[in-house]
Amino acid sequence: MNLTHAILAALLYIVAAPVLAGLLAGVDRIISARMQARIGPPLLQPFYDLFKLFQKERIAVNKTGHFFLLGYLLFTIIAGVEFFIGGDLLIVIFALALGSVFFVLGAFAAGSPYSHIGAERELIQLMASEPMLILSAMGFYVATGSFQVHDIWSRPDLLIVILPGMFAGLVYVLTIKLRKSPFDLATSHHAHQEIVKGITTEFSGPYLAVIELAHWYETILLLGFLYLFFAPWPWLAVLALAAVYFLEILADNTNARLYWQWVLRSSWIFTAVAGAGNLVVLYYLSRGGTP
Amino acid sequence: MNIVLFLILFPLAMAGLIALLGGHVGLRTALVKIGSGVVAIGALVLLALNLQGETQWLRFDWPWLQKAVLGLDILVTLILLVIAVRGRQITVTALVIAQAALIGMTEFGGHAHAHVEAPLFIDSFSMIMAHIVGVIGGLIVWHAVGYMPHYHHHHPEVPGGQRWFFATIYLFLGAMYALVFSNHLSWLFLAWEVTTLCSFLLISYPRTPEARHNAFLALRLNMLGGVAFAGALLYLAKTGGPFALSEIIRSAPASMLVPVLLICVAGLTKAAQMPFSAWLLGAMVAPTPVSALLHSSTMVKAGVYVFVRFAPLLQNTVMGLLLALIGVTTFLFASCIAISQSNAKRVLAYSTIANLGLIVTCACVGNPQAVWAAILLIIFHAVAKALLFIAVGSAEHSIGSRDIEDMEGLIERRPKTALAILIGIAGMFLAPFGMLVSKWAAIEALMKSHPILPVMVAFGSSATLFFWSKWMGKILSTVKGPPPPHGPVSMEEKNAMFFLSLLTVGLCAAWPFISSLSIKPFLLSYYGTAVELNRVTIVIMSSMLALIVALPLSLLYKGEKKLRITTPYLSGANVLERDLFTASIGGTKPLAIRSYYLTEFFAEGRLTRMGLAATIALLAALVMVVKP
Amino acid sequence: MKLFQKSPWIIHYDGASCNGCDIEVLACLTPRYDVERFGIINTGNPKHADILLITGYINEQSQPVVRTIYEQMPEPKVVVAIGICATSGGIFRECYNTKGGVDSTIPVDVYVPGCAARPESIIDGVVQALAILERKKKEMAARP
Amino acid sequence: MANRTVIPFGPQHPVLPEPIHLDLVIEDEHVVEAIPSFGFIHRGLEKLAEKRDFTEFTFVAERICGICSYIHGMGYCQAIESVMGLEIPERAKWLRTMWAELSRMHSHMMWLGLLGDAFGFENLFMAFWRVREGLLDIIEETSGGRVIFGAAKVGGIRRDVPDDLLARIPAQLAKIEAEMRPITDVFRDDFSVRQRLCGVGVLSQKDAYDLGAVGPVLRGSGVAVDTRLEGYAAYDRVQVEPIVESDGDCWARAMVRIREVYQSFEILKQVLPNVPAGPVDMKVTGAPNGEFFARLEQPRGEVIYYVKGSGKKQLDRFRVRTPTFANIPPLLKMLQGCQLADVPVIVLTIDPCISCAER
Repeated sequence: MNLTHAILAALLYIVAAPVLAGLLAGVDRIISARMQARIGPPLLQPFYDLFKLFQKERIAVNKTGHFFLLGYLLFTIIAGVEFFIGGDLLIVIFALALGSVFFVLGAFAAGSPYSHIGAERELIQLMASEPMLILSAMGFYVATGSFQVHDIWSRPDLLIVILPGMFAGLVYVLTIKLRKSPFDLATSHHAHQEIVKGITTEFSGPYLAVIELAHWYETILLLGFLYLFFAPWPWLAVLALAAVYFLEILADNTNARLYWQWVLRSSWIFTAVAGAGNLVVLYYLSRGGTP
Repeated sequence: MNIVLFLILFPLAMAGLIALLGGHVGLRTALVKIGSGVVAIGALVLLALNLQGETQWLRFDWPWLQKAVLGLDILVTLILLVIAVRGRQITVTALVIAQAALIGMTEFGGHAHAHVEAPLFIDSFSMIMAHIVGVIGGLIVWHAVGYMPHYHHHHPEVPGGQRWFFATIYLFLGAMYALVFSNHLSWLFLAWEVTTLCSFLLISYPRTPEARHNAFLALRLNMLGGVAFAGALLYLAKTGGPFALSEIIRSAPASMLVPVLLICVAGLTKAAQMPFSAWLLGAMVAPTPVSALLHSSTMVKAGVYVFVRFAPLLQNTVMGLLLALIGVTTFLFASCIAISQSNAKRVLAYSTIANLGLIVTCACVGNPQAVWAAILLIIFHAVAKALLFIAVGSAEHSIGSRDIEDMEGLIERRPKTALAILIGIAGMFLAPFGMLVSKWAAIEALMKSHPILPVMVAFGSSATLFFWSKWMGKILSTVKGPPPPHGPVSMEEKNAMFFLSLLTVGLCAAWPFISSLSIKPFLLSYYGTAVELNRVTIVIMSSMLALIVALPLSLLYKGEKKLRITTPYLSGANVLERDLFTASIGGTKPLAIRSYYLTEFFAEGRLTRMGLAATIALLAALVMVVKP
Repeated sequence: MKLFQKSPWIIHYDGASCNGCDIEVLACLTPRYDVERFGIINTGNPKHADILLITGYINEQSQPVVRTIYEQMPEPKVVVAIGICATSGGIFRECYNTKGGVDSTIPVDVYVPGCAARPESIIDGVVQALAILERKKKEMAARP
Repeated sequence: MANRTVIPFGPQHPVLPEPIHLDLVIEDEHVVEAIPSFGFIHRGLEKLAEKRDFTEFTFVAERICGICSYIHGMGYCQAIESVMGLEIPERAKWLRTMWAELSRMHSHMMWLGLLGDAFGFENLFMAFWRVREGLLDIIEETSGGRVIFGAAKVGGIRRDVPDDLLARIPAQLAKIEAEMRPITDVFRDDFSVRQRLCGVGVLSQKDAYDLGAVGPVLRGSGVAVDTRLEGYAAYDRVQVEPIVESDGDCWARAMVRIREVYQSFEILKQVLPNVPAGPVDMKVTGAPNGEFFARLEQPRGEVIYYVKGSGKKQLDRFRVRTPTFANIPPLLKMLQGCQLADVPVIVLTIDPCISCAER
């Protein structure tokens, strides 16, 4: 990928990702509402919410907390840009983690109990989801011999065929990342939660909007991860992503929120079985069955 | 190449000088300070003299030299024996005697003693190690000058012995230099034993029963390694194998299985790998500079040094894979256990054990990229860990506790110390700082070996994410108003923190240069190939670093004037002061916010037992695989 | 675009009511009334909310809580007093510990009658609040 | 050394529709200590009885709580009627029974929805409240109010229900029951729901008894006590069996309430066809003189009304012992050693009606 292409891809991601994710959030809310026998909000509701939040008064607990949110947004965007210009998958994952750590630090800095508990839970979720993300990069490496998104992208064969475990694992972890039940520990899009709004409790108005925006960028990036499994067949990819997203909404609507122990244990076990299992099988297959 | 000799001998001379003249406080302080400067500058001069990192050999025509080394060996063994007997330590005594017997059989067993033409040498890897020892060690000594008076002020029960303390530290540094420059295995072994002895003396410095116990624990475990090392020497002598490091590395892996394994086991003990990791945790009883020294630039680094040296022999062998599994198991378990710790120094200790595990893993995988990652890990870990220990020591003095929970809001109480800790922590796990760069390289490199290794690294590094982040969060969060800090931070402590912070940040900007200037020549000389860096990655990493450094500037943005500061959300139960809320049964209650330690999920005892069992099983497997 | 009219987020607090209005407020969220059609979300957190719905009158103990919640909401914000108790104290007006309606403690913008207030009238009250929210937004922007 | 977090939980908290406050002491997410605090919605309405005419006070009694409003009104009236020795008409008794059961059903369904919400199952909340609206329609048609019926009256009921309306109700109820089945099955079978409820907040039979638990909390711990067996109103002529679960955990308490909803359907099937013709109220003259305890089964458990009059239009003393109040000590027992995530769930499983408890 040459420089012009890279810059174009980066710009496209920066501009198009929030639009796409906002629409997706709108569809999400409508489908959720329909599942609950409601009409639901208009499709553009997430945008109304976002722009409204930007117009609200700026209030904060202290002068430093929101500075970290800027880091959250910036590094999530950087992770996405690195991904969509075809860069190193591991760097993408680390940049994404860096962004999340900034978010968590912002919540810690507020020094308020609910945001603190939310931050701790967010860290648990990070710990639960991180191995699977790294493992998926490893899976791509074993399958294609490269960590570069560009190389993986341009492979002619369908990766889902040899990496089904990785795909399943990523879908599992996506539930955590999208903050869907049963894994919406740290914060939730719904109102009633034992820790109020958790990690976002102390952030309001424009700061909350920044968090939402960063979350949108993150969503598109994660969907990009899943896209890689179907890269040669774009239509199948779109179909599969739609199915996955629908599945997430369905899970959100048919599950209670679980305990952190359960979230951590299950996602590590799932990662170890589906992800690592897939990896080891591939490893032995590639060596012609001889250990 | 006299600079090499100077580097080894100067600290030894300083040790002698301080031991002789150290009774006078002013004189001693001056001596120690000058010494630390010379040590650090000496290492830098070495760089200036040998910028290309060519391998150079030092030959000596003095026949008595080998006998002198043997004499010193006997002396060290005798001292150890006296310590063991006086301490009524049966195991240690037995180990010392066993080691003496092995050495005796090597030297006097009538074997044709292998002649080593160049007992000392220098290549780009020893230069990197020398810098770590010199610059970081020097800074730690400088810090100790300011720290030790505080330490004695806070611990009046500890008898003053600063004279011997500083002498031992210089002896330690000298031994470390000797270790990284030795080509002759007997010389290396001598230096090895001196570091063991010095670590014992330093750990037992507080003279408390606990310190004594932990010091003997360290001695016991390290003597185990010493015996293994001596066994390797005997084996080599009996089989007529080479005694020169350079020759061993170039020989066929199959012929060297036994001695390499034995020395690697010695390396495991020194690098505090499971199942030998207990001593490093016990070593915390010593004053902070000792911990900083043991954890960053000396001792544990001596352990991983031999692994990196032997990397070509371990590459693609079952032995290498098993040793790598020990390393990665240690990494995973130590990282998980660290989550349950609230004592800052224990967190640091477990993190050291974990990171050394990662280094061992990379070295044992042994392909060029893995070794590249291992060396980067050694560098970044040394800097960041030294900074963390020093900063935590300072924080301990100003808040009177080494518990992480007591560091709440340190950013307001001691902004500079807090910043130093934050930089150190960021250096340990955050992109784009050093350790993360190395971890990234490590995962790429380990993928070329068995996939179970990087998988375990992935799990372990997510655990590190948890405990480092919550620590950072604790420092940043302010719940109560800041209580006044007590005790000033000395000039020397501030200097050391400042320079190490600068180094931590600077090294992440400079790592591509370090890689091409120092590590690449080393890999070329070992493997004939080297690692090529992806330019885009470097650009992205550098821009991330620039952003992190620049982000605080956003605080200057003047639109923030419209910000209304309000109270935190306390379910509406707020009272005017921010840390109080309206409580049940009348009155108010202070808020308390504590981090999660997940002590049931990541129970220290259970995980330690599991780690021990796994690593002991792996060791047993190693013995099965490597039959003499 | 009048964004505040399209995305009003509410928070509900029970000053000292009999529960009747509270469950009717919650009923507004549920399928039959489905206020999310208008973008209304119950946030449960004063820092995220635009509209404060208070049911019940104010007594000694709830007064500081109501004040805190109101103070913690970012501008522009609107208060809707739901039910007759919130308006004037209603049937409990003569109780010994009453402070009166919600307006005894914080400024109220919309009064919703009823005992208990029906979901339809609650929604109507919120809709009236939207215009006020929009006006306050303009005032806020006009302020230096 | 323990790392203990001390935080306020409530009064304003999204999972609590009503203000209650807990000083929570937690370690990681284990609840070490939970100290409750009340009084945020104390109105002192018992004192109001001294200022109001005793017939007029029925309206106040109905507003002790907006959820169990009807039973409060009915209980108060029953107490006054007993003091004054009034025997109310049969039709009024049967209609009272009908409303009492409708009120129990709407309360339980509301509660089931809220519980679903407390453990983060929003869909369940919506589903229960959607079905509950059908019930509220019946209530509105028969009494005129949705949550506060305004139907109680000393000496009978305030307004009669037309017979054709009564005849229509069974069909409506059958529809609601059919809609409820699949939703309650979720409670019974769903994996994540059972994870959150089974074994959580266990209250042993002995503790439940010793600490004076009432209602579904008591029955969920295996004690068969139901005040409806006392036979007030028309309960002496319908089949009522106490519904008992033995586990004593949150799931058992939820099951008790679910089964009670179905039981109420059965009771209504017995009540509706049997409502006799006749007047629905009687003229009340004079004023209460004397004192009386009335015991009724509220959705939340046994409620006790005490009235004392001395021949004046105003009562001397009025007192309610509400079930929530009785269930607080068991609640504290249940909260010991639970998880932070369980706090709202456990608090909800006593079905706290703070308005009742604080009056």
